[in-house]
Amino acid sequence: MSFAQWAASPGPGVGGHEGRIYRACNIGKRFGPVTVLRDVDATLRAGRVLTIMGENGAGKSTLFKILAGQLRPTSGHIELDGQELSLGAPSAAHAHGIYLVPQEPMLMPELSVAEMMFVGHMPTSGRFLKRVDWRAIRSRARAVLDALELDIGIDRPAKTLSIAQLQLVECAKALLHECRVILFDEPTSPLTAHEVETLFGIMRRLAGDGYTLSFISHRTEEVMEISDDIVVLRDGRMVGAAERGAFDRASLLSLMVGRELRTVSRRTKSHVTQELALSVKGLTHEPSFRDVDFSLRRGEILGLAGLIGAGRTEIAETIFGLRQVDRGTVKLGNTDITGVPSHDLIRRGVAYVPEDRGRHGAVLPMTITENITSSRMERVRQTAGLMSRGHETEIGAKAVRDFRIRCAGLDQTLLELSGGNQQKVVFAKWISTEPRLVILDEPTRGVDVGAKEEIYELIDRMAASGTAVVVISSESEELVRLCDRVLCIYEGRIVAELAGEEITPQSVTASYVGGSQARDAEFEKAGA
Amino acid sequence: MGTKDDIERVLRRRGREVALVGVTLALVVVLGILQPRFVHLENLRFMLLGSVVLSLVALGQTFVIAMRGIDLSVAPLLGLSAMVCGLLAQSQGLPLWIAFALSLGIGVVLGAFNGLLVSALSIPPIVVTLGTYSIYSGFIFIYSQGTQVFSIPAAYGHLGNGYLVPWLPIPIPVLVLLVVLALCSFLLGYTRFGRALLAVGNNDAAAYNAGIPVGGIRIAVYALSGMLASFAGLMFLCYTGSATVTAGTGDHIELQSIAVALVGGTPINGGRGNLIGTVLGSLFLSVVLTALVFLRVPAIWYSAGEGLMILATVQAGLRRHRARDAEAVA
Amino acid sequence: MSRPDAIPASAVRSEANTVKPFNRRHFPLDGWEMTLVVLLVLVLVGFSWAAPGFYDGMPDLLSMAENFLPFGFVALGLSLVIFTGGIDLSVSTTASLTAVVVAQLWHGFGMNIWVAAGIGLLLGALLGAINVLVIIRLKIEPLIATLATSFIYGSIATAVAGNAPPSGFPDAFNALGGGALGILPYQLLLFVPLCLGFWLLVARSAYGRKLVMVGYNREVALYSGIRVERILVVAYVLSGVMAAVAGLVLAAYYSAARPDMGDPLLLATLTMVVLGGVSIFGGEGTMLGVILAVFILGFLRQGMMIAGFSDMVTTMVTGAILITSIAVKNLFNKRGTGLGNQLWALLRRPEATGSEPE
Amino acid sequence: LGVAAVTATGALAADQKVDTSKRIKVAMVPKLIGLSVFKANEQGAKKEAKKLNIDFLYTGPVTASAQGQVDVFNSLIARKFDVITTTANNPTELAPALRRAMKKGIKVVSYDSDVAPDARDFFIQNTSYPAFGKALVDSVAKYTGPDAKIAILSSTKDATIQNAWIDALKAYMKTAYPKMEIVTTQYGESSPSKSLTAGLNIIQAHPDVTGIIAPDGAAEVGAAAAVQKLGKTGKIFVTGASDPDSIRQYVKAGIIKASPLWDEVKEGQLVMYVARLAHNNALKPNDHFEAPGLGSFEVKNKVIVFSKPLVFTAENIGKYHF
Ligand SMILES: Nc1ncnc2c1ncn2[C@@H]1O[C@H](COP(=O)(O)OP(=O)(O)OP(=O)(O)O)[C@@H](O)[C@H]1O
Ligand SMILES: Nc1ncnc2c1ncn2[C@@H]1O[C@H](COP(=O)(O)OP(=O)(O)OP(=O)(O)O)[C@@H](O)[C@H]1O
Ligand SMILES: [Mg+2]
Ligand SMILES: [Mg+2]
Repeated sequence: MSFAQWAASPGPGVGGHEGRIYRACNIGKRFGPVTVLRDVDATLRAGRVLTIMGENGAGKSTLFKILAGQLRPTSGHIELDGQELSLGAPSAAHAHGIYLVPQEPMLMPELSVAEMMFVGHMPTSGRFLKRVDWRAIRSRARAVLDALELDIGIDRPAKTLSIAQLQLVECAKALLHECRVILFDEPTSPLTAHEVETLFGIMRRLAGDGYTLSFISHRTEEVMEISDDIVVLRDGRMVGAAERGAFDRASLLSLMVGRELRTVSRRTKSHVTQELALSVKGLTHEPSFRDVDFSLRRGEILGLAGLIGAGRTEIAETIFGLRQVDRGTVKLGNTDITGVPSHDLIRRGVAYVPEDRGRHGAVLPMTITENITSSRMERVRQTAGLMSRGHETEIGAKAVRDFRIRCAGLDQTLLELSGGNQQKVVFAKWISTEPRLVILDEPTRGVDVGAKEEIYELIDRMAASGTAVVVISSESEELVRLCDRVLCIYEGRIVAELAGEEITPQSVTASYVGGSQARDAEFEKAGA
Repeated sequence: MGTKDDIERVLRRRGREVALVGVTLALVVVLGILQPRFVHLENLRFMLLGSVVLSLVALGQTFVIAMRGIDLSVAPLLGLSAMVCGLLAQSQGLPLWIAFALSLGIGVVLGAFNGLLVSALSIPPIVVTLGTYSIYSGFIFIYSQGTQVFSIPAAYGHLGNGYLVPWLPIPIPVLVLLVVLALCSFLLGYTRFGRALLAVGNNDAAAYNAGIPVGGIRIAVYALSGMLASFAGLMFLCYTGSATVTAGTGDHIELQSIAVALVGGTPINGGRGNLIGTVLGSLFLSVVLTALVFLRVPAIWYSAGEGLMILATVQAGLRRHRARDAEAVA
Repeated sequence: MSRPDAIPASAVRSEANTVKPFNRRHFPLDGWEMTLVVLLVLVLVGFSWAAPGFYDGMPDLLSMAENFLPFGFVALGLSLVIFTGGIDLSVSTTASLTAVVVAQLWHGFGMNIWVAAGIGLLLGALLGAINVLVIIRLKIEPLIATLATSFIYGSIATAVAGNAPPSGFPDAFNALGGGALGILPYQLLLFVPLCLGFWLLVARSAYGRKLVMVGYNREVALYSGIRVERILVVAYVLSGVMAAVAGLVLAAYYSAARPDMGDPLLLATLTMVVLGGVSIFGGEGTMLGVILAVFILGFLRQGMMIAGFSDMVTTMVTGAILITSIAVKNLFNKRGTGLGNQLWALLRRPEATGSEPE
Repeated sequence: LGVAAVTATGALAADQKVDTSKRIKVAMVPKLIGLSVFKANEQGAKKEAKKLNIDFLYTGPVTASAQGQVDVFNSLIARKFDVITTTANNPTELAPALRRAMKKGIKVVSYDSDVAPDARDFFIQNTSYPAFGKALVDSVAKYTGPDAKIAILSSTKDATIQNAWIDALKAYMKTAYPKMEIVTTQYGESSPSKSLTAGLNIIQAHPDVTGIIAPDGAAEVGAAAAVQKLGKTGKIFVTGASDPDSIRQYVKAGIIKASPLWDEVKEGQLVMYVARLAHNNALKPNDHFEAPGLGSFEVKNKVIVFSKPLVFTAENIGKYHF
């Protein structure tokens, strides 16, 4: 019984999923001298969703990788239905019906979407010559994507997908296989509220069908919504494990970070000045966006809201000189910077924190310090063309302190850091150039609450010091928390502008969902 | 839906092949007008024949490159197999079918050794095959003791030059190539192994996580490449009727096979493989080189011609490919 | 269980670590370079002891370097290109073409040999520039681009050389290849400062850092405002110039110029760069490692030949050493998670196997 | 007067028995190891070395590169060989290394392909260039007729010895067969496959060619194989410079009617004999000597011509095996 059949069947309750209990028993994991998990005990039950929570670097992904056979525990073991399991490779986990949706989507650039979904598990047909059954692959892929309401062509090369689309395809993959235990590692980070709802709908149906599910997320609302059980990790230890009812938002957060937290709320002070920082007129880059007009003052924080694929990243990249301008102008203060390349913009005080840290943000095999100084090496003191090592280390150390990057040393590579800490390095890399204009693309993607709050405060402080900030975010709460003004982008156009008290999670979501409803209506009209 | 759409789809998906066939034909026609002898059946046949050995090697190379590897050791493998089979045939009259098995065996074993080094010790393929290039070249010397093959039994010559049946004017090596191409195409397009190797070429970590036995696939692909190179060595022996210690290495067939695979539309970063393109690419190369002779271009410029051809076709292919990606997004 | 203060432990921890020496790309004594130093000592001591004739006094040992330093010049330039994740297959024909052009300028046009040599260096830069132009403008992979240009340069070299390529340069020029100042061969006197220059360039200059960054991840470099194309241009042009230097030194060494003179350079230098620890995928590695590898492989070859091994065995052993050394390196790579890595960690920190300290 | 002097000393040398009391180390360095012709030299040299109390070493590079040969020379110098004999990949590149050897008191004898004259003590020339050029032309002219169109398939563009032969054959052709025409010159780079392709291309592109002169081992075989493949046996005739084993089947098939070379085995013997004499300082730049079993030889300006061309034909090829 595969998901494709399930998706094609009229409804839930097809059965065939005898209950599965998957247990991590006293798991410990060490990477060299670093211990990342100690005595973790977690039980995943059939029909229930177990959520793992924890700060960045708490060891959540490591636990999942152990459960999925990608890593071997240093101590402890895992059990499936009371039987001890020894998983030598992911394929062994698959054989036992265990599947992991990874935190970072695994890109197979040259494959088509349909093929990517079946990698490693191609259905075959034929009696003597077992040949790959392309027809089955296409139809089943189509069915699953339809069930997830994903509008992605199955023949598109994977390299043309955005990161959010990839993440959704990764989730869809899980559903194709005959797996009873599915582990979702932060699937919702790149998703919008609407897509999260779709995914949760699917997860609920799966749970209803008796699947055993587990889930990682930093977003407490989501966690409270979907989980049946919750396990909280801190520094590799279990600090809490109970049914959802035993927690509330505040207690979860304090467990995770080990301290009380202010609740996220609308910011109170605005630092907007009269001085114009950025003005964009009629900016167009076909086919991503058209005729974008907006301006930004020093000290102002401007949000860009929108669905995935709305073109916000493209707008940011175009302003930052990474993409061609088809039409329109961009002015920084009073100087025209249309088409000025990024290295020049950096010198003029523009910074862009990209959304995909692995692909664009940081060089993972390089050290923390090297990454931090890479945004402007000129700021490292140089004598006769040689960079001062001492000064560079100073810059790195200061950034590590300021941004509370959790690391064992400045010459650790980013490969050895958790996702959230990597994001902090990327952030530090750009903010430490002390820019006049910052564009932040999903600045808190995969960042835990504690660090999130720190980043918000930092953004606030930047604005207070007169920096103009553009924040692209798919989390409406984040925009509400941060922004003086929010522009809603729909299919490459600004469709709404919200300011001050108008900015509420509801209004932000409504503005771009409204856009999509308008489109649906158009389609209906055209169809009729 | 309609035939027009079908044609469009074929053009889009098989653009590289269509383009290669197009330029090859165009070249043949132009040369045929300038020099009627160029299009004589005889000459066409020899241009085909002349590309068989390179095609076989390049097919193996295509698999390896599609898996995001590279195999430099194909040249000494070709030489080794030609030398071993040739010397045994020359001195002992080794039956052809044993030579056949022997050449495949040599290739599989030594190719798999490459794969083992790549997968088990995680050494980059270019480093492994650079090393085994030297080592396998040494084997040729050790085996041959510096002698060379100058005559082969008639059966070998027939395999390299003859015809299967009198009424079919296609030489046996060309038929052999077609059969190998068909097998390879099936392997790449319609077997789990083929798709898995492409997955490894796209992203080996992801492939591993998806349950693919990456190490095993690697070993198998290098074994396959070794086998094809080694088989090409036997065909080389049968076709030229001779073998010296520098067969393969002296002709830099490792570089040529890479060039031809890339000309055929397989990207150097792997993830895709175009086998028909590879064969057409080596045919194109053969036609270009022959055309240079017919155009009375001095011999020293042949390799420049080869270089320009590579640049031109790879460049043209890139354009097409980018256009296709853009189309897929829209 | 929560600590009263709000300062995360991580901040404190990282502060304590800022004093740690930051030496990854400078002089990584704990890394691969140390292994190479040991290997070099082994080679020198081993052959001096086992192969009579290998050590015949310091002058002889030093002059032995003349036989392989041309590879060293190429290796310096080629490493830059490999650091960017590219490759330059045209180094051999670039060297040959430079040599024959310089020889013809001197022989055919009666130009002063040193002026001609200067033009040769410019030619090397030009050929490198053509390579990088093909790579950047036509967007062709370095492997295939330089393969193609190497064919083209080779043809031109053969054409320029003609039927009887010039030979018998003035002695002053020949000294560049075979002469010595006291016991120090001119080749070595040229090589050492170049090594220093390239080492500083990669390890200490902003350019070097950008080079490594481009090699590891070009997209990130682009998004960090690095002018990737400039970095590439410099790398390929320097590679061309160094190949030209090698061509000149070879011409001086042989006192002759020939269109196939550079042929042996490519595979051997590639081996040196890789053995030096530079990753063929770009980014990783140090110049120091490459320099050490030049001497290791150079002396190894000379030593084996003197010990009476044939060229064939020497070549095979070189291949085997390349594979084994990289295998060993991978097994014990600090960043790997392989078996060797775990063994290594165990050996270095036996206490880590015990119970968790807290 | 000069002639008389030469004969006098020559007679003296011939009378003297070679002093073989001291065991010496002699190396033979071919262009590359792994070619039959050089193996044939080795065969003869080995035999002769035993007689002359010589510690014999056959060693060379794996590919035909000057760099490889120089590495070998350097190691031989370090190992204190007494005599180095070599056939050079090219005349100029090897010279500095050999001069270094001579400075250290090592005698250098080149054979087959010469190095620069000041970089060796003696050179054993296979045959005289004009004689070989004549033999090549005559080997085809008899079958193609005096007004034939001829193609040349050589090894590389700058191969010294091949170029010398080609010059010689052109000169001879001009006088003996003025109507003969050379329509194209191609290069097979001493590679069997490239030579074959080049051979096929010549025949396809130049249908009027009736003779191919291929003065290189691989080239001659390639050209003959091309003729056979295209079914032009009896219409196109091939000659060149190849060892009898390699061309035997084509001689039998009638594609090669005559093909000049020299006796490589005997040449190897002579190389050792000269090496011994050179080490004993028993040979002057202009001299005359008798080598037992090989005949008597003239030394002219340090050059010894080994023999007249030996032309293999269907009749005599059965006698030669190398
Ligand atoms: N391969 C590795 N080698 C060394 N250390 C590692 C490795 N992988 C992870 N770590 C370390 O283990 C710790 C836990 O990492 P993990 O990825 O499990 O965190 P996480 O809870 O998923 O965090 P995030 O929310 O940021 O994704 C981190 O401190 C990280 O630096
Ligand atoms: N590699 C690509 N090449 C061409 N077009 C692309 C590519 N990736 C995305 N697009 C298109 O560009 C548009 C904008 O995509 P993108 O996902 O960057 O928008 P976004 O608003 O930044 O979304 P996100 O919420 O992920 O930040 C979409 O129409 C998308 O299909
Ligand atoms: Mg994680
Ligand atoms: Mg985006």
